[in-house]
Amino acid sequence: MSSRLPHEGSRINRKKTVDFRFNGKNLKGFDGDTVASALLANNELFVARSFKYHRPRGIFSAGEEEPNALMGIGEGSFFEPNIRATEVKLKQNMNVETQNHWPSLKFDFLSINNLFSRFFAAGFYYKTFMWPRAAWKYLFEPMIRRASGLGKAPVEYDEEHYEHIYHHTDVLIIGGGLAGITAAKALRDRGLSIMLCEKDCVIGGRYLEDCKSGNQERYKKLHKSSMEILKKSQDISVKLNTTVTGIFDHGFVLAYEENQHGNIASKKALWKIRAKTIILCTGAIERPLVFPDNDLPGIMLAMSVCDYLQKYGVLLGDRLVLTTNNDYSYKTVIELKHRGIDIPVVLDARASSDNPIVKEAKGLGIRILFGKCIGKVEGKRKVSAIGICSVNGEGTIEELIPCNAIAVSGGWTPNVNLWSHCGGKLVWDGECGFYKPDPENTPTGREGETNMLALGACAGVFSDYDIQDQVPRKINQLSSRLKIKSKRYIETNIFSKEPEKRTIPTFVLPHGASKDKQNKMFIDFQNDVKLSDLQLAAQEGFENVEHAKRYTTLGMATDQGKTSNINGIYVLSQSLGKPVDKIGHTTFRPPYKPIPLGLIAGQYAKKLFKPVRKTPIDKWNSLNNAIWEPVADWRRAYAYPKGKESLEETLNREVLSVRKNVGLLDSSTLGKILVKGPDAGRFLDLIYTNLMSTLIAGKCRYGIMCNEAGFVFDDGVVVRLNDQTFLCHTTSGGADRVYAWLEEWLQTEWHHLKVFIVNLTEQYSQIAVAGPKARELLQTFRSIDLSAEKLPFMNFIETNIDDIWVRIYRVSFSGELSYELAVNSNQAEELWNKLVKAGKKYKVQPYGTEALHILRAEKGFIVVGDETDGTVTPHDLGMEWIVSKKKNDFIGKKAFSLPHLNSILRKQLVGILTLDKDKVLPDGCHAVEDGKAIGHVTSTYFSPTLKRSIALGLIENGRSRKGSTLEFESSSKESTFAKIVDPNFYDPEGTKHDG
Amino acid sequence: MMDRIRGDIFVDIYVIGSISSLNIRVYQEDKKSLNVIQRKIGIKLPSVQKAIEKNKLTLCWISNDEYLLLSEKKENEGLLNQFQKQMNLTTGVAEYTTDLRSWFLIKGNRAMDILRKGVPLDLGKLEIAERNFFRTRLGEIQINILIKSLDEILVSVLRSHKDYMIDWFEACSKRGTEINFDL
Amino acid sequence: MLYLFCPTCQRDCDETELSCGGQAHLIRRDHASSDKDFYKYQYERKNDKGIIFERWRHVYGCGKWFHTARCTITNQVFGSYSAKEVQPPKSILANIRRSRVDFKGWVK
Amino acid sequence: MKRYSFSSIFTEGFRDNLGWEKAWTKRQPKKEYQIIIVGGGGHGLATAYYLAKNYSITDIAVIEKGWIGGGNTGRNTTIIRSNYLQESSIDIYEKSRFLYETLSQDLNYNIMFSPRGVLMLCQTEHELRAMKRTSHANRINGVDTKMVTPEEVKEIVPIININGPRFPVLGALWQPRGGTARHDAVAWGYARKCSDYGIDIIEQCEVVGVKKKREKIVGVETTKGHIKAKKVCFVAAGHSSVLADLAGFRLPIESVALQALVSEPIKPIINCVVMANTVHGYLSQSDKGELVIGGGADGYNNYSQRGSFLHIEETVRALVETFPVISRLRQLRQWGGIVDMTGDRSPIISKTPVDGLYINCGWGTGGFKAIPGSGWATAEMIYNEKPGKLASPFSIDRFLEGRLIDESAAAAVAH
Repeated sequence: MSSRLPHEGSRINRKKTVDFRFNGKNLKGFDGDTVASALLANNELFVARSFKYHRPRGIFSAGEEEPNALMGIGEGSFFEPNIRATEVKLKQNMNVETQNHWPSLKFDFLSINNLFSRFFAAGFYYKTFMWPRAAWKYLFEPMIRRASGLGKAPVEYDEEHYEHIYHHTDVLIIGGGLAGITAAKALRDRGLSIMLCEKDCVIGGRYLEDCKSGNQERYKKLHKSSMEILKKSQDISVKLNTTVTGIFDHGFVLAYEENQHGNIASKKALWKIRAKTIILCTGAIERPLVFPDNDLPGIMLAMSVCDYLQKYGVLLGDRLVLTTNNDYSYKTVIELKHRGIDIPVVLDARASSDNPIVKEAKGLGIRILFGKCIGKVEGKRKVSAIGICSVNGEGTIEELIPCNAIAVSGGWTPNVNLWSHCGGKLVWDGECGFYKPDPENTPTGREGETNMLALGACAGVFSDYDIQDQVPRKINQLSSRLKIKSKRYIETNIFSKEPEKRTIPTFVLPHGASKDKQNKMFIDFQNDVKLSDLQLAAQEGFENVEHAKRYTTLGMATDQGKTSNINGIYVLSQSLGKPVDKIGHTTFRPPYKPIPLGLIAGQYAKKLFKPVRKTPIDKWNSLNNAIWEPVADWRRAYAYPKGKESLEETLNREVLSVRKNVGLLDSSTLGKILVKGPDAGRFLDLIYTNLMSTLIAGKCRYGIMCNEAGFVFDDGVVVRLNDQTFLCHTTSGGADRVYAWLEEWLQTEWHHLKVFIVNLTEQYSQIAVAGPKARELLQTFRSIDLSAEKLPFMNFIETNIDDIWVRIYRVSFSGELSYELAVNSNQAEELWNKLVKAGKKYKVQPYGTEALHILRAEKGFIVVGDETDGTVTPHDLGMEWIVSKKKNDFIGKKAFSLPHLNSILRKQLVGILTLDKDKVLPDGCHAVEDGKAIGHVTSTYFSPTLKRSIALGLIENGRSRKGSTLEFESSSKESTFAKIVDPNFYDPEGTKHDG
Repeated sequence: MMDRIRGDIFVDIYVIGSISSLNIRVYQEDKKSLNVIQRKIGIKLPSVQKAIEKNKLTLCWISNDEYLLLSEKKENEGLLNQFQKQMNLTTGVAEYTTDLRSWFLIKGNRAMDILRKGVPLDLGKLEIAERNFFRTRLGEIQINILIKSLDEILVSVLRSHKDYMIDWFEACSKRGTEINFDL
Repeated sequence: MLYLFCPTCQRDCDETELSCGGQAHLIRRDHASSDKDFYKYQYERKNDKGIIFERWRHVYGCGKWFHTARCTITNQVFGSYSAKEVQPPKSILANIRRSRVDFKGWVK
Repeated sequence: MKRYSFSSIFTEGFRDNLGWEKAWTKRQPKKEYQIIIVGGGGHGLATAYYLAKNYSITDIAVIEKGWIGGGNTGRNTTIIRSNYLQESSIDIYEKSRFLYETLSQDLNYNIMFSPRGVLMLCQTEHELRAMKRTSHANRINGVDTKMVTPEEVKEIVPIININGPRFPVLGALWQPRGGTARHDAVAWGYARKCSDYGIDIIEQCEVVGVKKKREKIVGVETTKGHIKAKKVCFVAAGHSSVLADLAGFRLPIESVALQALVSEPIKPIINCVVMANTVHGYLSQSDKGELVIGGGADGYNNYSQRGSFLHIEETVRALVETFPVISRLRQLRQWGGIVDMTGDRSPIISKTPVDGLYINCGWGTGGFKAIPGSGWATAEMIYNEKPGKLASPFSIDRFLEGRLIDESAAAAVAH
């Protein structure tokens, strides 16, 4: 039974109790507790069910390596599933729930899986569930899906504050243990910026507890002076509660700041760090030995047992057995023994050890058995006894020892994940039994330089003496390599050189375990990967470590195999009869620790999800009931419904107001790109398919741009402002693309041309005044004469409306008399209001993008993106006239000569009139001939003007089909017949644009 | 009158709106255009990523052939007009871009912090001197940053992004989300 | 996340400030060229596993194009240079040779 | 080959699973083969399989420089669909999807094809119109898809936020028989069956040279020695350019890194596959409970499989906006694949300038769904020494002629 001691606990404040709920029970912990320590203090040992067999599981560690104790924590919009209880600080009224069981943790229906585990070996699902075929979808898969998964997803929307922070630093030190602190001290005062990230809420790492316990005055002094140095050094920035999760190219680092101490706003930040050099001081993680029944609640990593004791004053049990293969873990039993806890036996897999720490343990009267290990564990939902066996046998039990806790230690695994993220290689250390950073194959930075240095336990250096000895030296070497002038750093070693603590690389005990025992040995707790699963993978030829991982799911759980990878690799090597270093290891990938998806999105959620660009007339549009349509990043008014109008009625009204009276369109989003210079004409001749250099100042010309493949890419009206200056209008969605396109050609291909390009899209707003009464409306402002003589079609003038400067283009996208007024954007709203006011007596109506589309479709004008889809040439659109034959060169010209672009089978733009004039063809429906699709509808509307359905379409060899009737298939049951005509339904003679 | 962004925030952010400005394009070897700039504006071209201020006129470096001229004084309007006309007689360009951008002023000793939440540049104190001008991105949008001093920063975005920018500032300047280091 | 030096702004740029324009030093083929040459210009790419020369634009900053030499295996960068260069400058090639002894030089 | 079945599992279970054989035999190369397939991913293995199954050729070596299925086959987001716009695309992807339906039974290996439905969202008017066009094209070409309303979308995927506000869902294209499969199992299942046919699968064997005699292929040089063959086919996705270089020609492809990620496993929240092209993200939930998320490809050439964080960020942001409840779930793992993008984003199944040398590449971000169809069509081409009906639109010549197969009208990013 686990419990809390009356005193002790460096992390907790006993004066402040914290109430929390665990599966509906009200429990108490202390301020500073983690959820795990508080649960242990309340004797909650059994806290989870495993993934596959739903076996009872307990808290196994005290940190991020925790494979078992995953919980759902929080409530409502702060509920989070799958959280490691070992990492979360306990908060007042916190709600903690266990997961992956039904109906309850104690009585879980699916624990029945455990009984059938012999049939559920690795990959069994690849071998069955295949008959009958439909059963996979309707029976087997739904069954598997329901059983799998861990926690439940939140139901409510997330209210957390997430944000991203950029930071640049010369040196990033990852980990604030002894190595990290020493590195920071050694690097200071050299003119470098240094950042130190520590995942814990305090600096010090493992040696912090060492210097707090006992009479280690020298340690305390060192720690105190180090803290002072870190505090006062301007060049060192320390971030606590910040875990580095990924290393990317060119020194880009992601770190997750999870400040759990905040009051109201618990902020979570993703730090995007650029570091020139990275010092890895991430320490090591203890790994377990693999033995039969090793997954029962009550079994915990040895150092974690000690951590709970020292940090939280929590005991895993009062009768604890240690099973180990190394000297380090003796610390745990010594600490426990000092507090009067019963240690019936220590089982050491080694033949002997003469390390002083072992002697110390012996001196305390602890019974130590060398060459022994655990052969079985008794207990149903928690440990009640162990059976001792010899390491070399098949596991015959020699002695049964009652106990209620087991500390296990299989040695330490350097925490090398981050070393591998960006190209660092690892080498196998056969003596210690772990992978460590290969100093010959380091991660590299932008210039190909070594940009990471591993120090301390993550590099396989474990003794405090060695760390304090080596770190300054390595930092000095680094400094000289980085050519940082300044002094060498020297630190007196306060630690004494001790006899080396040793681990013998044993992994699975007993060595000759019978099949029956092997079936109860768990390697990966969370995914329930057993020793026998890995053996099966090897037997079936999944020999490559990646194959074995994927076949058995070893190391693929949320702990990413932090405690299981090395054991798994060992088992694989044994099964294949190959040395471990020939097996290799799977690739470590970011993130080191799982990070919330909301954090990755950062502040860019909800309102900030994506920028919405608003026109200067947006406010008016929004006050006047506009429905919005996103066009690239813009929001444009789609239509302006009035009262109880249906959308159809609105569009009708808007279209007819342009045809009969006058309408106003906010077309501010049109791209406006200024092209200026002595070579501007030449340049535009290369860009557009038609001639632009011949355009006379004061006139407008419609132009089309193609890409090199010969396909239409954008279109718009080009205006020649003066000899040297053109203003090119583009589509709304295409402005940025066209601007980039022009710059690209100018800078990278035709840089000899003297031309400048300025994107003035937002300097000017544009208002279209369209309809037979447009001229009358504008002439109510006395200052302007807009007669056809003064301002002919495709000309422009600059003038004032009242005192507002405007440039008026006589262009028409509706076929009606129409003026487009360019105005400085700051005055656009004012001008719009004037036009609305002046237009009242002409029954002026604002119209939106949909009415605009109907109006242009009635005229057969194309819209890039509707009539074109990136595969359409000007010729396909019936616009041969816009492709200059005179020009030597322009973008797309070569492609027009390619065989396929001249094929007779190309689709050509036509008008389509349904025989039943009320029948509007569905969007995108296809024309069929002999059961084959021969084209499709590109735009289709009910024309309010013509009171009939109209459509444009691209039909194979369409122009030669004019006059014929085609079948359009709109659904599998129904066909519509329509006549192919010229794509110009309204005023084909073009008389209306003069009013 | 400038609107201040309201709310419990850790810097002062003012919505300025428009500042009179011209985008200037000029070839470094074009003596004639350079002459016009020198004669009319009286400011020599700033070096890379710098801005030079004189008489409430600030000339900012955008690229080796592009500059931004800001005028924070009404009296300069006539001068700007003349300059624009003369400049456009050369092969250079001077176009009004007053209406194109929306400006904000960030004030306070944490002014730089707020930008660090969206700008991928190194805005560490050692690197950033006064009168620096940067064009870069903030989140998803392009931004111009004129560092008047460490606690006074002028930024601009496209006018269509104004509301988005305000929302961004509100979200990123909440008190309690200051960028702090521990120890 | 690349960090490339913009020769115009004289500073390093985060990848998010840039856009890549693919293989550098392509020679444009106009209407007078053969279909085959046009195909090569328009579609065929070296796509080397190793050192490549490529185009980038500092789109969120000065707006200028530049070229870089980069290794597609390690992402090591050997320098940036003007987009007006028709072939990689000697200094860049020398820089590459310093760390890649087997580098055969730039091929059209 | 020991047959996999419920009863074999039962029997084996009772004898500690000691009777299972190797899924495929590990072979060393012989001196000569009738056909060599370079690349032991899904496409290469499927090609070998259909050569054996449809044409009874088994004197084949599949050589793989790493481990079977270790390239993009084991790194994708496992989506299977055929709701394409262009006829030639529809033909091959639908053939492929059709073969997937019975692949588990054909291979006697449960590849877990799960036709849970694919939903392609329309979030702008423009996208809606384009998608309607695709749905008509699908129907005419015999692909079972239909347009569904926003309300129906919500019914199919209750966790979706259809109201935007930035990009409200305006409708979706629904392919009920699209879905997912277990990617590794596809490679393993093909490998096992190939091995059973007597085809040699040779892992850890890299091609380092191509042997030609007067522009005719005679064999390949590998790290395990010289292997002769009169017919060779490169099926190496992102590494195709490297092989082409050895054979002395260039390809119209570029290799870029494509990023994907999974979340921690959670109980089922989404049953079908959802693709949102406007916001660049796609999402499904694996049988294990992980959300499988894919996004855009990097814009620059890369062979490092590392790629950038930027696209992960964009994709996740879009999906959090579309499915707000996933905000609290955590990213467990991210990885990159090297994808081979062609000029028109459609694949290449083609003869090459070297006689007897064939190539299958250019699947870009969408190769997994095509594995059976692509293998089928490539086998047909190799056997007949010329592409059949499925493959012929995808020849390299199409770029020369301007005969591009551009799907961009229907799908801006997605596959």
